[in-house]
Amino acid sequence: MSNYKLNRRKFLKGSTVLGAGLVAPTIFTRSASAYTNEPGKGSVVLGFNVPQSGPYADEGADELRAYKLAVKHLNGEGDGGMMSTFSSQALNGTGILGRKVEYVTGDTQTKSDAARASARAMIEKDGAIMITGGSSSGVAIAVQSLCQDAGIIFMAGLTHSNDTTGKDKKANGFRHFFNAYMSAQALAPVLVEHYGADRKAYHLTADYTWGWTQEASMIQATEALGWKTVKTVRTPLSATDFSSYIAPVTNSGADVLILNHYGSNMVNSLTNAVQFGLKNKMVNGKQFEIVVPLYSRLMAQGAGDAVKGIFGSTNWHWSLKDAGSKAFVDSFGKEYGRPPSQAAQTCYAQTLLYADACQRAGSFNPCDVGAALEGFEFDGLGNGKTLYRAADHQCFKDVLVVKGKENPTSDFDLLEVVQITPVEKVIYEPDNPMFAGGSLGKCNPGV
Amino acid sequence: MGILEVKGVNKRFGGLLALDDVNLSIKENSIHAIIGPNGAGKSTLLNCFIGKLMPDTGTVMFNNKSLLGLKPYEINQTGISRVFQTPEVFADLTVEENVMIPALAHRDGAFHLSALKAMARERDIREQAEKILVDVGLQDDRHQLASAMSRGNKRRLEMAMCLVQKPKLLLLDEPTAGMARADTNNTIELLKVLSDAHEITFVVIEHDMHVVFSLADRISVLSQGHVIVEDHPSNIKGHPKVQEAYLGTTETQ
Amino acid sequence: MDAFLLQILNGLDKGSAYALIALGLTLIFGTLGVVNFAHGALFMIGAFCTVVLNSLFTLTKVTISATEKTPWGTPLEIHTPYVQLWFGDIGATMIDYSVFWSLLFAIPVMLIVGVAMERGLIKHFYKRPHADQILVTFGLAIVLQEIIKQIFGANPIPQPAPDAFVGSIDIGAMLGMAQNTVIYPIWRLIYFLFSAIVIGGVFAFLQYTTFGMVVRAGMADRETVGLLGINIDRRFTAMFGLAAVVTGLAGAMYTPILSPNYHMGMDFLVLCFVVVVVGGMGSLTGAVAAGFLLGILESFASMPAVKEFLLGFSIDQVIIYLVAVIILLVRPRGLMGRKGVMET
Amino acid sequence: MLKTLRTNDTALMILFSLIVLAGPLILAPFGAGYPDLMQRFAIYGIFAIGFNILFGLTGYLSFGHAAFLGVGSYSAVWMLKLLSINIVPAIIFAVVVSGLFALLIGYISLRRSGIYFSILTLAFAQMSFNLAYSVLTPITNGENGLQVELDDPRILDSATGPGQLPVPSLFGMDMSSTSVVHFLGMDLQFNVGFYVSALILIAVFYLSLRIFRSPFGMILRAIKSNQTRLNYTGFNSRPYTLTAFVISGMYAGLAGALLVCMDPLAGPERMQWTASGEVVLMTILGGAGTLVGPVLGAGMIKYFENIFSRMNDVMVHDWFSALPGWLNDVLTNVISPFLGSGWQMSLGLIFMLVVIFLPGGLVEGANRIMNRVQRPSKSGPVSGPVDRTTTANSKES
Repeated sequence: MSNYKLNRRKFLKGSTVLGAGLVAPTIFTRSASAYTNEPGKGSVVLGFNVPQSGPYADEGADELRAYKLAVKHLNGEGDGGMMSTFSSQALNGTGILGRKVEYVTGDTQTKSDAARASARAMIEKDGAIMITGGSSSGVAIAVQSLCQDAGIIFMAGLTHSNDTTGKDKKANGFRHFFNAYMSAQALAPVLVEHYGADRKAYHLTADYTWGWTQEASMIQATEALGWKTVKTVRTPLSATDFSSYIAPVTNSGADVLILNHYGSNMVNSLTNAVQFGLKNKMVNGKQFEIVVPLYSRLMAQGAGDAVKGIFGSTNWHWSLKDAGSKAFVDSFGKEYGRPPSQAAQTCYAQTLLYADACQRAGSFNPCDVGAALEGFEFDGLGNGKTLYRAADHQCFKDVLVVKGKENPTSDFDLLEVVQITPVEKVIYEPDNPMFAGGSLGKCNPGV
Repeated sequence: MGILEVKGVNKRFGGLLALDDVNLSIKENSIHAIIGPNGAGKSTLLNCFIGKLMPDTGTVMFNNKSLLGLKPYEINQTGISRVFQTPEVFADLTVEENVMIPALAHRDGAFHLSALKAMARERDIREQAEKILVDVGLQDDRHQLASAMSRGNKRRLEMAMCLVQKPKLLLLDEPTAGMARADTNNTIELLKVLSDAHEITFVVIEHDMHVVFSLADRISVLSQGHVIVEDHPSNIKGHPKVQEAYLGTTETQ
Repeated sequence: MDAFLLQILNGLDKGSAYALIALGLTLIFGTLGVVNFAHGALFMIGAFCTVVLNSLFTLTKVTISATEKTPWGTPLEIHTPYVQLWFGDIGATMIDYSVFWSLLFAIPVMLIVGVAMERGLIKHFYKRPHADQILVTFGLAIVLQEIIKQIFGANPIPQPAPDAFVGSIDIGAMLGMAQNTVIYPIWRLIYFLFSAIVIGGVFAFLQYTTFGMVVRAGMADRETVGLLGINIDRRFTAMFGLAAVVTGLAGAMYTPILSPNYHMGMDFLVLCFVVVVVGGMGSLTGAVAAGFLLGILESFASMPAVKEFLLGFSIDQVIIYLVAVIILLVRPRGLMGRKGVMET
Repeated sequence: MLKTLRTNDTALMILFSLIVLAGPLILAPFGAGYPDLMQRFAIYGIFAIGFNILFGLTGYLSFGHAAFLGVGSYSAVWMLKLLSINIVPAIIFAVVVSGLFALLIGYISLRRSGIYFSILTLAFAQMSFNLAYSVLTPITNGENGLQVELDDPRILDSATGPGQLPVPSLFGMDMSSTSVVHFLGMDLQFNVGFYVSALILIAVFYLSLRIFRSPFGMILRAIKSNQTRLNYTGFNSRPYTLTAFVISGMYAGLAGALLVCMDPLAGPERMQWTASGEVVLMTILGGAGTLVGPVLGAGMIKYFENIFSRMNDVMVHDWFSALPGWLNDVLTNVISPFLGSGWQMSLGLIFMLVVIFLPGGLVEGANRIMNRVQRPSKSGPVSGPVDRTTTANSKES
């Protein structure tokens, strides 16, 4: 049943002698501890597994900044950040359950293989009790299932695919970030409000799982409000020049282009679309529009002027004025001289949520921690009132609809919040067809 | 009936008629030389024997079997070995291995996987190779890399690689080209010894008259793609047609 | 028809990038015989020449505001570009046209990079096995891109085209077709023209100058040319520099189309090897032809109509490689390859 | 002793086996003694050994070998999903499927040689990767990777605990079970999966040794040396290269199967050209055409990828904590760019340094150094033939 039958800190004395009387070795056995990597008295190790090489390296670097900041705050250094605004006040700046928080880092390379290798090193070598981070759904799903097998809690970083808490959900995995379905539900009403209900949409979609779930979610949400879908076209992940996909849009009769792209795909397709003059085009007597369902400030930076006036959604933005966001932006800004990205916020929040759950459960046992997180309602982490739903381990919170700013004042000030869609508008039943198939299974404490 | 029968071979490259109705009959166990001035079509003819070129018309029969359309390794497997103009050996292998490879090809055929038998257990192959290396006088160098050999020794090695296959016919393409006089004489001696010791037919394509006249039993003279004379060496020397062919080209040079 | 024309334009545009990079690569790879995995890095460095120049132009005088604060609590910094500070409106125009300035900047930089690479490293590897060349150039490529990453980060850095060339023109109307059917971005047309000029220039240079003659002779038979008492080594160095410049310019001009990032070289590397080999080793014309051919085919493969014709199969995922396989199976040495070059 | 090793295969085999089996003990001081990395050392060692049979012996540079690794992985996961969680059928099936795939691709690609061959293999592998990522998602599960699921049929042994995934095992021995021995202040981790991989590594190493020493191996080397000559010698070289290609494809498939047996998830990235490039680099780095070189190269690259990438500036700071503060800061700032997110920079530098100073790779370099050390001990100048013998043999040790 258990997989990583190993514990480094508690052990029974064995009788095997290895080597010619050099030393009487002690053999660990699995019955020694209650769960994988049970921490000792002094400290507890968290594993921060983020992309440090490859296209998402900057996003990974920002995640790492947030993690380091969270560790500081948990250990009682610095100004405490969102710990003071967090509705649960179980954390007190003395680490987690009285143990000092230490961390190890690794590079996912945005490849599932490398991410799992790195996570396994954290579990097997460093005795990490929780793994968190990542910047793509493929990696999140891969590491989540690894943690399930290993009996470790996985607190997902940036992962937006429906599958992470849909058909690939796992009992040991938790996602704070929002997903494609929520993006679409939040975005569609705003789009209809600004562009009207009589619109014809053309989808360009990155040809892999996340892109498909994003596309399906957008089609469903927009068609429900009266839009029509003219065409959906899949683009290869490796594409760098999207001209040949953009060009046919002009004569397709569509008056909205929806770019279901992320990362450098999104930067390039949006730049190309703007170059082809789509933003200034009139079709069917209406102004042609472009929509990017999932925005990230870092990506917006890469696209430069092209993002101006383009609608999208985001999990969080530093310009929010609630107490939690302000405390976090303040703390992060002082530490690093820049505002945090949405990836940083989700990672910071996940670390605090995990620590808090341990504190409330009074244990590091993944099953106890999981139980403490399931159905947990909280506030003050920047997203308003939030629920960690027990049925699929997805957080439900308000979603931000944003727009590229026309007159940015700095490199960071690229997006403005148009509307905060309340959580009721984006929530769905756990058996929603887009999330169906797969089950959480049982929590696995390892050992 | 000769061992190698060439009948009515024509080969045209664009506007140039490289081979014009070539007929040859090469007797078994003889040393037959094919000579001719530059551009006479010697190499083209040779390439038709070894499967590198396909004649437009005509036949090339070896032991009553047509060679046309066969791949180089198939031609080798019928019993024809060849020596290249510049010695071609396996530079990264040792001298002994260079000889063992053709021996294996002779024993096992064009493709054969001997279930990963260890090389060390190929005793008979190794013995054959060593014996031939004694014949060509390379027995002391057998553990050297072939790339470390002198040109003359590479030529010896190449001869050994051919002989170990016990070929019925050995094609030599200008075996002494680019050699110093001493090396050339050594090669001639070697060929003579080998010809006496083994039952092999030699076909020598050669430019160097000295070599041809000291070796050949019979000579065919090729000029402008055509065999103009075929006779015993002593009759070739003063032959007016041959002089005309050589002098004619000398003038234009 | 209009869709067809659009894809031809797209194909020519893609093709001109492929052709330019492949031209540089084939000068090094097809003729000097060096398997240069650092070639993508040259393209990337060229692109970053624009980034560097742009950030030099926009180097800002920072004044710290006494009163205003950033939302994250630190004092607000007010940035004014020095160039604008010194030259006023002319300075602003200079910034606007920085892509063109960066071409002037990229030529000496790429020349230095290319010559330094050849003299310092590649020179010692002409006679070494291809395996060694692969390892050393791959190592170099990694080091170069990591340096760029350390300096500029991993995120793409947008480089706007000059204002005058932003936007698109209606080619369809110019050709007498209906209005608003064939609209094409100006900068892409400029890129196409630019690449035509560079390709033409390189060909003319190799065709009509003595230098070019010697180099071409050297490609065919290096030893003989060496025997003639011509210092072919120095010319090969120059050629490496030339290849670096061509590739770098391709990168610098491409920045408004593709925001440069540190791994863009690796993204293009494999593609360019495919283009060069499909064109045929040792053939400049082949490389250029293959670049345009693959660019155009790639564009057509992405048309929805083509995918529908193929019952929904995403041919655009594999088109380049599929075409490469077919060409190499039909023509043993690619489109115009020379016999005996890199065949063993 | 070192000299005998270079000539005596039995001694080499024994030493190799001992070193591999003592892996947990040897690697622990280097921080690499944990199951995942040790398994990777062994598995990528297998991959590189197989690649070397093709590239090292015949000189044919395949730039698409990752495709066979990926095909092996996907077939093995399907076997784990459909038939049994036991790894034996998975491994056998993966080797067979990747062998067939290699036969197909090799048959087509080997019609060309040199760079044309390389690009053909690259093209096939890239097509496999692109399709696996998108179009073939029903088979490969695309971006998310193919995994063992709770609702898999698993005909032979469907009964597992409720809500828990089974772990790949060898007749009841879980690949992930580890026993830890405390030894000289280190925790030595003895992992079942590692020992399964290690035994297979030793077996395939022995197989490759036999291939190197067989007539088949000699003919392959002759192909590398002078293929035209070989054809005029009476050998049809194409079936030989194809055999070598298929064997090395099967090695890759075996490695791919083992990867998912140790960690049951197959992602498409392992078929990307960078993965193909990685095995090329491993082989060249260690020494193409040498026996142990590829294993060394694989170990080196995986060590950098897994250990260097995990070092962060806090750790560096700790290393120099004994030094005065400012010196510590300076050293940390100098070293940090090469660790953590800069691990690839270090790897790139290592590639360059190795190929500049140790041409021919690590093994060749070691040989050179040993020759230099040995030479002064001999009396008088070394005679030519003896010297050349060493070079000839050293190519194979």
